[in-house]
Amino acid sequence: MSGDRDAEGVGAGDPLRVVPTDAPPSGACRRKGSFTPSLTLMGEHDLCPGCGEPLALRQILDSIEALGQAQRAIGVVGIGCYTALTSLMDVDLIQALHGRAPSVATGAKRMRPECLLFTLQGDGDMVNEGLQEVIHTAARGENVTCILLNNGVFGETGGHMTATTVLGQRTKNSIEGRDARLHGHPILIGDLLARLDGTAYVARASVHDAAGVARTRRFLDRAFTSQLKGQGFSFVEILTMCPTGWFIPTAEGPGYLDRELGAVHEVGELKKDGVLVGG
Amino acid sequence: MSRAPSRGTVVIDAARCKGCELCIPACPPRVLRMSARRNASGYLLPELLEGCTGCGACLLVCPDFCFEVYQLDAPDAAKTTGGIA
Amino acid sequence: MTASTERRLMEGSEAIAEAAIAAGCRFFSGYPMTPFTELLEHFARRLPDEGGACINAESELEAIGQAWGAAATGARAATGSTGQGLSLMQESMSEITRAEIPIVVFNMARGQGDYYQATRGGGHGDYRHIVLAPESVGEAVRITQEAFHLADRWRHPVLIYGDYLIAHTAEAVSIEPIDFATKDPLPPKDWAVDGRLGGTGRSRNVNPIGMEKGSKGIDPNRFWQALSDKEDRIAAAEQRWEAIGTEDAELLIVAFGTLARFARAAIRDLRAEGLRVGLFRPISLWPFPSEALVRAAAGCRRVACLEQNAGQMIDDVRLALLGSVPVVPIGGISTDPAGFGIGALLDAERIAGRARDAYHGREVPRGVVA
Amino acid sequence: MSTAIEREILWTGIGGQGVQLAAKVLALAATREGREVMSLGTYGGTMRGGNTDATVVVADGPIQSAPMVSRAWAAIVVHPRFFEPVAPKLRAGGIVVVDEDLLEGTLPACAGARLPLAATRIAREAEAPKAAALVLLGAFAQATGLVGLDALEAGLEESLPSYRRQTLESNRRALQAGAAAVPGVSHPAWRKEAA
Repeated sequence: MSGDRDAEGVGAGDPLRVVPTDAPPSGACRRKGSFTPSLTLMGEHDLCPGCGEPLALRQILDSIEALGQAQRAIGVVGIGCYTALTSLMDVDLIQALHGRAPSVATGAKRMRPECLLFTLQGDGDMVNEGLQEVIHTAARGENVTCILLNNGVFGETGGHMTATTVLGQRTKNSIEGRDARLHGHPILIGDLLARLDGTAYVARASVHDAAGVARTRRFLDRAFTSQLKGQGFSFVEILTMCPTGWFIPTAEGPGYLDRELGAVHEVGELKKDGVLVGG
Repeated sequence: MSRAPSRGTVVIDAARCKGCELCIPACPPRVLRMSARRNASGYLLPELLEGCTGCGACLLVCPDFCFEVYQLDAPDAAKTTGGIA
Repeated sequence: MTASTERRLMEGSEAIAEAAIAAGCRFFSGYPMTPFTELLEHFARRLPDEGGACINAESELEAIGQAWGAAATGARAATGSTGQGLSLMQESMSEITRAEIPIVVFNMARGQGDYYQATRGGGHGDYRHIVLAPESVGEAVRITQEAFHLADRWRHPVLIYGDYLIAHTAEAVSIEPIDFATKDPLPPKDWAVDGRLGGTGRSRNVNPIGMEKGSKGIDPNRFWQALSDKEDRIAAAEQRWEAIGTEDAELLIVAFGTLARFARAAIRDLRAEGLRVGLFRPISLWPFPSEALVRAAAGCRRVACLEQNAGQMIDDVRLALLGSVPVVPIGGISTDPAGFGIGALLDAERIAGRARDAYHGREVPRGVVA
Repeated sequence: MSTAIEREILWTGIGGQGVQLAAKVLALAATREGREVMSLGTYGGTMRGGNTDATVVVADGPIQSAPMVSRAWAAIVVHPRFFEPVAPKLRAGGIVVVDEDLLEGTLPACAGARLPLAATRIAREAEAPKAAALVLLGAFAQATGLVGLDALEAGLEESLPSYRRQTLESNRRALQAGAAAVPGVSHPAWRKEAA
C-alpha cells in the first residue's frame, strides 16, 4: 500500500508541483480515455466507494462497443447491488429474478439468435439461488455469455456469506470466519462449469488492479467472440471488491481481494474453444 | 523524490469522486495522492503531481468513472498549462 | 406437418398445442408432470417445424424464466405445468405480471384445488392476472388462441386453467387460426427488447419495479399504481361467462371448467324431471363475472356452488351475491388414489342428486366425495 | 333440448389387451364419418395388468355428455375383471359385447342385450391373437351400424404409430373377422328409441 495515503499530511507547503485536474490541457494532446464507459447514459451511480462492480461494468460495455455489438446486445440482470447500474446502461435489458437470469437469457436467445446475450449476476444470485440454472444453461451449451461478479458476499444485504465465500472470511453470518465444519466449503463455479461439455469458454478475472482490469477485458472480449462464433456457453467470472461487505477500508479492498478470494478462486482462463486449459 | 516530466495528464470529475483511494496505488508512476480537499459530498479528493504518463490505469480502477486521460503531444506540456495549483 | 384446419380427433393436449401454434406461439418450455406432460410432448414435437423452440427445462423455475425471456423479446411464448409446478412458478408470475410481459401459462391441474392459486396468485406483491377456464377441448382451442391475443392486448400474463380431462379427452376439432386483431387491434410491442436501440439513448429495460434509464431513482409507487389501474380496466373489460336456463331457474348451479360439463349433463336430467335448475359457468375466473352472476341469480331461491375442492370459488360467488341469495356448497374434495383429480364427484348423477337436495332445501352432504 | 342421438360406449379390460387402441380406432372412425366424438381413456396406476377403461361418446349433433358418463348405451367387455362398476351404468335398449372366452363364471347382471362372442378364439383363427379387442369392435360395429367397417379400417391405419405398422394387416383381419361373426345390424345406433 502507498505511503501517500495520509491525505491530511499533504497540501500547501509540498515541494512537488500539483498539476490542475479540473479541465483538459490547453496544449496539443490526444484524449485517451473518457470519464464514463461506452454505452452509458450517465456517469453517476449509488454504489459504495471502492466497489469493484462498476469496474467490471466498464469493461463489459466497452467490450460490447468495441466488438460492434452495441445495437445487438441484450443484457439480463439479476438481483444485487449491480442491479442499480441498469439505469445507466444504454443497452437493452431484461430485469430477471434472483438467480434466474441464465434461463431468461436462454429464452431470449432462442427467439433472437442474432443478438449478443449476456447475463450480469452476483455470486449470491448465480452460485446460491441460481446454481442449477447456470449449470443447466451451460450444460445445454446455450450460446449466451454469463458474467459473474464475485465478491464472496451478499453485498446488498450488508455482507452475508454466499456459496463463494472463502474459508476464514468474516461475514455477518460467519462472524468468526467461514468454517468448513459449520458452513461448508466454497463452490468454485468457474471450475465446475469448465468441466461441462456444453461450455466453450470459461475464464476467471479480477479487478483488483489495472492489469487485472485489462485482463478482465481480454477475457470478456474472448467470451463474447466465442458467442458470436456460435461456440456455445461462455462464462467470465470477475472477482470484485466489496469493502463495505468485507468491513475493511476501501483502500484495502484490492489487496484483500487478491490475497483472500484470489487465492482460492484463481485467476486465469479455464477453457478455450471448448478445450480445458492445461487439461 | 525526483519526477519525470509529464507525458500525459488527467481530468478528475471531483463531484463524482467518493474518495475510495483505489487510484492512488494503481498509478504506476505514483503521481496520484490524496489531498486535503473535499468535494461537496465531503469525500477527500485525489490530486495529480507532475510525471503522469497518461497510461490510464487510474481510469481502469476508478469505480466512479472520475478520470479522463490525455496523452500530451509535447512532453511536459502540462506544466505550461496549469502551473502550480 | 403444419397446423391443420381439417377436423381431426385430438386429445386436448395436442389440440391446445396446435391452437397455440396457430395463434403464433413460437416458444414453449416445461417440465414433465401428469397431466401436463403431453402438452410439453406436443410442443416439443411441433415447435421446431414451425421455426420455434421448445425446451425441456430442468425445473418449473427455469421453464417460466425461459418463457419470460422469450416473451420479453416480443415473441409469443408460453409455459405450463400442473398446480404443483405452478407453485414453483409463482415468484416469476408475480414479477412477469409487474414487468407487464405477455405470456400464456397453462395449468393442466389435478382437479380444482388450485382456484385460489390461479385467481389470488401465490406470488408477492399487488398483482392479478387473467385466468380462463375452458370446459371442453373445443373451447380450449378457442380460449388458447384468445389467451395469446389478450396477453398482447393488455401486456399481461394469461393463465389457462385446465385439468386432467381437458388434457386427455379427445374430441373431433379443427384448429383454424382465429383473427382477433382485426376487431381489436393490438398495440405495437415497442417495449420489447431486440438490442437494436443500444447506444442510442433509447434502449429498453423490461423490469418489474419502474426502473427508468438515465435516472438514478425509481418510482415503484407510480409504476405499480399504473399496473393496478390497468388491472381495473381488465377487470371491467374481460369478464366471460355462460348462463343456461337462468330465466326460470329456482336453483342456479355455479361451476367452472370440465366440472361444469357434468353439471350440464345433470341439469338435463333434472329439467326432464321438471326441476327448474340453471347453470352459471364463469369462463374467466379472474376477472370473476360478478355482475353477470348477480343477474343470473336474481330470481333464484338458492345458488349451489359446485367445485371440486374444499370451497374456494364459493368466496367469489358469495362476494358477488353479497347475501342476496343463499349459497350452498354442493361439491367437495374428490380425487383418485393417484391424485389426478378424477374423483367420484365427476358423475352427473351424483351431482344431480346433490342439486336435487339443494333444490328441495335438504341438507347436502359435506366432506370427501368418494 | 337437443334432438341429437348421443351414444356412450364404455370399454373395460385389463392393461395390455389393446383396449385403448380399440377405443381410439372407434373414435377415429366416427370422426371420419363426420360424427361428433369425445373419448377418454383411464387406467390404474400400472400400465400393464391393472384396469383399463375408456369412454367413447359418438353423436350426430353437439355432445351434451361429460367426458365420463353416468349412463351408457353400450359396453365392450374385453375382460370382465373390472366390469362390476360398469354394469349399473348401462341403459336398457343398449348392447353389451363380451369376450366369452375370458368369462370367469357369470357376468354381473346389467341392462342391455348381451352379444357374446368367442373373441379370443376368433382372433387366434384370424392369426391376430393379440387383437381380441378389435374382434369385439368389428362385431359391435356390425351389430349397431354405429360406424362402417371401412371407416374402422381407416381409423386403424391412422391410429398405429410408425413402429407398430407391421401389425396393421393382422389387426385389420381381426376387425373383419369380428364383423363377419355377427349376422347383421341387431341394435341400430342411429335409430331413436321410443321415449
